[in-house]
Amino acid sequence: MSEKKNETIEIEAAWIRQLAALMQEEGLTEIELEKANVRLRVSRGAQAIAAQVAPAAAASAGPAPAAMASAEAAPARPAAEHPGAVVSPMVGTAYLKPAPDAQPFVKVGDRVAAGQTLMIVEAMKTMNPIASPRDGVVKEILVKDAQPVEFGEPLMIVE
Amino acid sequence: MSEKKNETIEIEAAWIRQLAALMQEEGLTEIELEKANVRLRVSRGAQAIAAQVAPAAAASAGPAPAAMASAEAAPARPAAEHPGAVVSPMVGTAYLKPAPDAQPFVKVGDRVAAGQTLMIVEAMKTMNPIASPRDGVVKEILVKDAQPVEFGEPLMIVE
Amino acid sequence: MFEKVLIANRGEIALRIHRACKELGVATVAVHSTADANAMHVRLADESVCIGPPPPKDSYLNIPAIISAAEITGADAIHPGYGFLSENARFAEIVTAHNIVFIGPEAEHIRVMGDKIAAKVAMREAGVPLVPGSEGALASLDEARAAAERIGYPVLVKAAAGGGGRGMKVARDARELEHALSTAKAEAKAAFGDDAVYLEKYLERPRHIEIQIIADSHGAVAQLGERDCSLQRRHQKVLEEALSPALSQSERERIGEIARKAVAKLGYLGVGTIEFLYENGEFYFIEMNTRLQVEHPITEQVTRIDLVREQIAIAAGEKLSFQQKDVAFRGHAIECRINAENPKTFRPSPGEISYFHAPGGPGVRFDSAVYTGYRIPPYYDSMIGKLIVFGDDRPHCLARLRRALNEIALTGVETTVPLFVDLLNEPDFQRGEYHIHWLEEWLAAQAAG
Amino acid sequence: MFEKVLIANRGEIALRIHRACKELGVATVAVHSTADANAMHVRLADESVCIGPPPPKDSYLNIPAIISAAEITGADAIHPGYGFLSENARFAEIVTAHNIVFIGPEAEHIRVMGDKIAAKVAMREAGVPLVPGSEGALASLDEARAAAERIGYPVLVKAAAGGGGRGMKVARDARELEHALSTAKAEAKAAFGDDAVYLEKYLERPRHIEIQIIADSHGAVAQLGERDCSLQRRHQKVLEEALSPALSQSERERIGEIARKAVAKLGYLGVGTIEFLYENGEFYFIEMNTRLQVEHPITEQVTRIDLVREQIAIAAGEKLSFQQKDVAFRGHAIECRINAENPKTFRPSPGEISYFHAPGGPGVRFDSAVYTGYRIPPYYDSMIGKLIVFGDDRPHCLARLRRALNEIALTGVETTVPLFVDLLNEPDFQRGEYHIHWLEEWLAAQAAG
Repeated sequence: MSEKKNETIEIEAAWIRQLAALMQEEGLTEIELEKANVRLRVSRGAQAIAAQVAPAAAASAGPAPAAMASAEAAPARPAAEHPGAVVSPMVGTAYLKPAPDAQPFVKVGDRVAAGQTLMIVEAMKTMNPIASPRDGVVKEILVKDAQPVEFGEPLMIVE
Repeated sequence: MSEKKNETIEIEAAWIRQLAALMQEEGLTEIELEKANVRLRVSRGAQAIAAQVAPAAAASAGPAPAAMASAEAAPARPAAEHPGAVVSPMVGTAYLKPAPDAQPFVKVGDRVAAGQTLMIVEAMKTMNPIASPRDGVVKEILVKDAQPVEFGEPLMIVE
Repeated sequence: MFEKVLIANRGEIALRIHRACKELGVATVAVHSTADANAMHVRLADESVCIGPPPPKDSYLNIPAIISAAEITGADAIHPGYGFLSENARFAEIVTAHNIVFIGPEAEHIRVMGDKIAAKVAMREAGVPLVPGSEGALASLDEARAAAERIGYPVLVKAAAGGGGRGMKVARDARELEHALSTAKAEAKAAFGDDAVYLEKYLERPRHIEIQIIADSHGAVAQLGERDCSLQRRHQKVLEEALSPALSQSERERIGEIARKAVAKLGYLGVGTIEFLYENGEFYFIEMNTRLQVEHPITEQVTRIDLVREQIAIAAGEKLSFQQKDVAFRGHAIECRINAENPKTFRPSPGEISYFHAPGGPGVRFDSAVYTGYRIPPYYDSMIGKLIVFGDDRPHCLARLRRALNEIALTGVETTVPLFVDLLNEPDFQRGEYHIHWLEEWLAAQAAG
Repeated sequence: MFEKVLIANRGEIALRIHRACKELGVATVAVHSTADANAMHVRLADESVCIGPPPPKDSYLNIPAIISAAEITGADAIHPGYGFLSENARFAEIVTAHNIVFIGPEAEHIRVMGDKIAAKVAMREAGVPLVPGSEGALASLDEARAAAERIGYPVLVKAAAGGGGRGMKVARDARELEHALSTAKAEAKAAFGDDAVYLEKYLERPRHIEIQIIADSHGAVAQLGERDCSLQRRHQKVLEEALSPALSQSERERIGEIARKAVAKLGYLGVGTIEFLYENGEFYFIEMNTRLQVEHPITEQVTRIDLVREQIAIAAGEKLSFQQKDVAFRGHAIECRINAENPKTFRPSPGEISYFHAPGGPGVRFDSAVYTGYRIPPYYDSMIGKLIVFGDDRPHCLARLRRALNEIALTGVETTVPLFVDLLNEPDFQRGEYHIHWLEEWLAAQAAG
């Protein structure tokens, strides 16, 4: 039985069909699968994609430090693209409270009005209030108090 | 049995046929499969071409001399893959005639028998007769008399 | 030595600084615009901070953003590279005021050298030769004749209130001077309502020769020989050589010593470059650049001194690792600035580099931040790499340059590689006989067919 | 100089030779197997000829095919590189018989140095120190004692008929000698039916030190200092340094002069390397390689002499471009052989390099024939590149090596880059304290966890 199993690739053929369907659904170009002593790589080539994929692959598979920037940036991206995201207009330090012992400007679940201060980003000793761009509800606060933030970094989701 | 299994590639050939069919069905360009000490890579078109194209493209768009090798090789390829191609078994100089003032061994349209001398490739002062691999008709002569030829270079089409 | 250096720049120079820091065991912070999130120096740096959107004024020239980035990352020094904020005295002051070390000279020296007139005054006082001219306006033809005799012909008559070439006339001898003087005066009167004119030495086909200097905070000053940057297009250097094929050894030593003494007198700190026009054995000061120069690697190749490492060490208070007497020149080096431009029209060609393979082998250095898959952003300059080639002598260097140019594989955008290949076939260039107008004249002739 | 050189090799050395030829203005012919049709040196060469199928015996070792390729392309010289036919005296003779110049020594020298015993005899006659031993078999314990006293302890008792370690015993002092002698004799008798034994100096932890020599056809001979190649795995060099961190200046001069004189006495032509074991201040000849060495670039970096260019020029009958007195060593260079292998198990990892970006910047040279999209054929060795790093001194070189290793981007296959990163963290390596067994011992310790 095990001999016979090793002489046919019926199971693998079924896997390939499934993977191909998954690629289609998810818009992928390549899947590698290693399982039960079988290693499978299924790919649907497109030259353009190959070219785009290359640098990212190089960065992550290359020696350690190269991977960092993209690894750090990756999780931020989805939140930044969220339609309700409020992003930092500058590099600095985010403060959620007007003073260390005060209450936070807002908390998750709060209803806020357009123009209302959500937090402060301090840069070069200047306190820059971050105003809500819209009326809505604070769905998520993405930074901690006193956390350094980059330009364009998502701070909060307000919908 | 296990000895026999290792001496033929019947099982693998069957796998390749199956994988090729799957590629067709699923619109894939490449499948790699590793299983039971066998590693297989089946690929069609796009991906394989992309790999070959990258260096060639770089070469041809780069400064001149880099382009040459691939440019020279390119026209040879289709003829080499022709099922009736007779390729040179060595580097040397091809001679179509047994002597400078003699008639050529064969000409286009001639019917030839397997084993019949089609031409000579001279290497290091040694004359190596090129025998027809099959009975057939000389469809095309791809080299000129006294032309240098590479290993694997198509010399003639005999069908 | 510093713990962590913030690199306030982008492209190949950001990578160059990163490399020097890593070799010194110093951590790096890359700051970048959103357009440069995938840049190589960002990927290689120990930390990176996005400081703003693509326009330079909002990111690489955004002083508060850069200072904030230094503060949140705890960087103890900032290297400004070249361009951007590197010669901004105010930036140097602000950095210092935040208790961060500015890797460069003192703000005061940046300021003086950034002011054309103040720079000339300072340099003259420090014994550096300027373009000779009459002191102030000329009262009479006799005065003009006397001044011209002193300066030496040809001379240029210039309107004191002038600009844009109006009121400027060349006189090649005493006979021409009278006519030039009266014409220039008339033009000046008509154009500026003021007929005051003065005389200056006229340089017809000068070369651009610049001296690399370096000084530490312990009083050591050294000059590292010259670079010949005469091949220019629209005042942009295109190809540089070290040493110059035109200078004699005694000229080299003379101008080097003048530059070294001037820098010592100024009390300057760090690396800098004094630029001269050179004609008929004489040097004339143009300006001083108070920063690392794009073409610094050719000096590194012929002296084997790592300028960026020395620069950082000096800023950290260390002594120069060598003395003037240790500076020896060996071989010949050439740098080609390879731009993403059409090699004939020089139209920029931004876009994605679909394939890149650097030239290699002995004597070849390629300082570049591009890679296969890199997209050249349209917001910044078009330089994609500096090909730096070293040879035992100039002919060997040229042969190696030719083979290295041939090896570069770069597709997806147009590059100026073919320009350099053509240049190598040009007898004038092969003989090293060119001047600051040569390249533009040659390009015009090429274009004319 | 030659018109056209055929390069009878593949990989990085084929590219290295191509580069030297192009810098000399010489046309190149690449010969290649079908597996190497897309190789970089094939793409860059002026002409290329496919000489056979992938197996080396049918292509790169196929003498008639290579001679034919030279004849049909009209090449006037053949460079054999290293490996393959480079030390095949018959090939050198055949090449010469076809009125083509063999770029290497005369066949006779290849033949002598290829024969272990003949090489030792020739070297002893030329004044090169061998591993000292008793002349012939030992008749008695007294004779053994006398020989051991002369040689100095520890000594190795070896079966005259022996091999594979059988009949070999170490004696560390006179007391141990008697027992070692009787045991070795008994083992030799049992294993080979012959109890004849002899003595040799026993080297416990020697270093591998080799001297680069070069000689022209006009009688000039020079030695270019040593390389330390002690870091080996299974007799394969892994990392090389020039100069050796272990030699004193007087030792360096002494062995260099011995090598230079020996080569002069032999009447040798071209480049060559004399390999020694080194222990406690003494050198012992191992063998002479009559060809270019893989690790030649580190000598090029510290001497600034282009060995391949000199080699080709010598074969063309030219004089050495320098004299012994011009040879000066500056700085420190290290070469890492980067293989497509798992860095722990050293299992080869052929396949397609899906992405490649070479390290760059000052002091870094990467001699490699790979590129993005290159498929490493499974038929040849697994070396994919030589990372050669130069620094002002050894610490600087190590710092630069670390940063360069960090910059290499290579995906699709496994490489030994991580091995070198680990090695850089090892105190023994940092101090330069290692010997020919050190790497294998270290790897075993690493594997044991």
